[in-house]
Amino acid sequence: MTAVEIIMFACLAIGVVFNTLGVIGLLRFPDVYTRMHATTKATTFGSIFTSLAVIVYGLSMFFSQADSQYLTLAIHAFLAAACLAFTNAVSAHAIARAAHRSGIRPVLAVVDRLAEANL
Amino acid sequence: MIEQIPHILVLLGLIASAILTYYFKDLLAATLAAGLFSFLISLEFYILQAPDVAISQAAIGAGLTTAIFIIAIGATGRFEGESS
Amino acid sequence: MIAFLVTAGMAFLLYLVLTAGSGSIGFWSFSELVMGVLLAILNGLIARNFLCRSKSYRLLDPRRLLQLLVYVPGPFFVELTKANLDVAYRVITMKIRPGIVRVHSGLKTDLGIFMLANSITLTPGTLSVGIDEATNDLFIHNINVSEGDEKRDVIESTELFGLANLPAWIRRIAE
Amino acid sequence: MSRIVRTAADIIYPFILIFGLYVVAHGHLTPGGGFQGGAVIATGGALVIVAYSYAEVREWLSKNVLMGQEVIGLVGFIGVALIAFAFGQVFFFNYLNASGSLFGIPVPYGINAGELNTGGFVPLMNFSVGCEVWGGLTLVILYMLSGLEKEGC
Amino acid sequence: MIDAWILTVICLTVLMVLATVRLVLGPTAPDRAIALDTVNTLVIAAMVIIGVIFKEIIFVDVAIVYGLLSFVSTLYIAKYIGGEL
Amino acid sequence: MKKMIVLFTSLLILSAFLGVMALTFTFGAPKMTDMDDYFLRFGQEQTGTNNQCTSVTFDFRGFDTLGESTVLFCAVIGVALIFRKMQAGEEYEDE
Amino acid sequence: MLWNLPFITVVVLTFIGIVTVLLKKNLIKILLGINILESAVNLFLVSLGYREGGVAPIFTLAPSELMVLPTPQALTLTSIVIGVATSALVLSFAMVLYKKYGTVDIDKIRRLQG
Repeated sequence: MTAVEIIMFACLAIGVVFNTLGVIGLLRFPDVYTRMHATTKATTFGSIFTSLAVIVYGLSMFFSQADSQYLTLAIHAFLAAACLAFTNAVSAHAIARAAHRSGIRPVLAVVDRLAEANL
Repeated sequence: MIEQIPHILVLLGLIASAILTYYFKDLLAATLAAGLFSFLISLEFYILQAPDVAISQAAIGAGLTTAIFIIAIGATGRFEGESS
Repeated sequence: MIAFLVTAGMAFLLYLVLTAGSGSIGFWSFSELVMGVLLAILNGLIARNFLCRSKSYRLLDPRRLLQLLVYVPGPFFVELTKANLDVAYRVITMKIRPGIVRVHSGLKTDLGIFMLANSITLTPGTLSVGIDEATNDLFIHNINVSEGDEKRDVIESTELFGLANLPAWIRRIAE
Repeated sequence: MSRIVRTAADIIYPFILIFGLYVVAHGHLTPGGGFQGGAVIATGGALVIVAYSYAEVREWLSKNVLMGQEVIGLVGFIGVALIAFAFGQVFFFNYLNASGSLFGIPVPYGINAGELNTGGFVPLMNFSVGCEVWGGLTLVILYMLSGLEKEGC
Repeated sequence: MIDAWILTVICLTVLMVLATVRLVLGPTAPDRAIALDTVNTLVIAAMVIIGVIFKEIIFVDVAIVYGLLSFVSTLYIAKYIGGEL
Repeated sequence: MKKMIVLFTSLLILSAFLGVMALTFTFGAPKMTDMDDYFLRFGQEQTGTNNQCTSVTFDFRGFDTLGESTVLFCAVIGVALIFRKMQAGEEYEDE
Repeated sequence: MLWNLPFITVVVLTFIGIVTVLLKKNLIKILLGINILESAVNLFLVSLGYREGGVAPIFTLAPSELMVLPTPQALTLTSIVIGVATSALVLSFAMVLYKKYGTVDIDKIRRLQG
């Protein structure tokens, strides 16, 4: 086990753990908004880390073998992770807004300013 | 053997999502299940070494199929057996 | 004209990133560069009214770009990590006290609002639910409203972040 | 949709466009081609349509231009195939391959890194089919939205 | 060496199946939509890793297509749920 | 009810037929591969493409693609005609 | 290996698709069934062309020379795009029918007609 492999496996482990937490939160939380907290943050973070493992793999192979295809692998994995982080936030906002417009109120809420604002 | 486990799980997920598409009375939920079906079948094509087909299914199934079904549901009605 | 140049330039940069590692001029081959220029011109002709809809070219300032490049892996990533530890804690213990609060942002441009909303969505315990189009205030679903906050009408956006002052960064970048 | 979604659609549309063009242009080297790239770009158009309302989009995306794109794509596809007669060959013969001119560099046999300037008339066909699919699928979404009862959606 | 990658993919597919449970149960439509969104994210992560397992560099393009386009369907669903379509 | 029973029986017979047919194929070992092996061996030098799917789509089986793009064109024209009539306010009455 | 599981999946999916087309009354649900049927056929073609240990038929930096069959993939590829266009056509017909009859239930449409 070299240092690079340890970093890669650590990234994979972190990614799997946070993805698992996200899915458990999706199953356990009581209403839409809290479920969205779990899925948006945790699965985005986990997928960024699994992609990071691939990036580390590609870069280490690129520097050890000087083969430019591994550079392509690293860059494309980075682009996939970046698109993921960008679009997940937007779609979470869209679904939250739509859920609130369709009349679903947060369970256990102590305050709901958006319903008072009457937009 | 261990490499086949994701393949088997994806195939089972395909069957499950097809049954869900049949089962839901709410057409919006049925469309969502069809979207899940499309994602899983794209992953299956990817595993079967057909990246061309996977890209095609990704581009079509991720956006356009769901979009046209949602538009048609918006024009007609959300529940099965509903009429105006 | 500026819009066309900006869009074509960004498209060309993205094309270069996508095709890195194809040849010998730097990382690129000659035909890739020619094709990249052609496709970037086509892209600029089609999409110039989309990318530059607001007609503000603040991000062309290199200092702002540099700050953007520091912001994403720096303070933003730190807050993202903290958010995930927070979510892990809430998933395991189920201690939640949710509520939707109004947050005063003080930002004016579309890009600033967009960046703040996305940062809020990905950072601790908060999720942007709605936006007041007139005053640019955001409505935030907070998973753990702290004591006393439910009485207040408006919360300042800097109070949401613990470690780094993200709204100040966004104001420096986008305003 | 809200202002955040509109800004996001504005920012991401050029990237979808250039990525779709990349998929079309590299159809003979990497997974992709005319059908896939055209579908990607058409989905980008669907993104713009969903972020704004139909009344706004109708002025940016002209139906006549899209229909013209579709016709040009189909005619270009048949035309590129028909030029083979001018070389004294059969229909769909790849006359540009290994000719040294446009897209005409001969390919080494076996596994290689790939060079964009190869493929004969396949890239031209990719571009025309991509044009057709782009126009056609965007047109489908636009027309189906116009069939909705409610205005201002 | 390769086993860690395969193990990760197996975990991700199991998580997909678990997220499908929320798609079945979900009392309201937004619940089902976020379940679909979760499956999306997991599919992208799995695709990137399977690309490494197969040693095929060019396969990762499919994951980028997913990352760029998967939220279009989510936006359509959100627009319909929000009553704007 | 009788109709349903007939329908289900025929469907069961159909699926049993399909199942037997599927079990006679072996997954992972295709039998007739002459044409595809030819494409794999000579496609690269005859069409100049590295991606053999594209070479089959646009060169070897170009006529299929021609027909399919015509079908696409016709479908889009059909959608356009339907909604143009709808927008023009024509009523869909019986003759 | 894998005990022909992809083919069995194809059979099950075909069964579900045909049942959806035959038993459901709603036009949009029938179209979802047709989509499933179409995907089943695509999956059947692609898995017919799969070769044990083969790689995708793309020579750009492929890891080995043994490749899966390209022709089924090339035919499947176009059929997906055609499928979405024809689905759009039938959905537009459904929208027109709803405008005229006020329902997309095929039994009610038949009754209203005759």
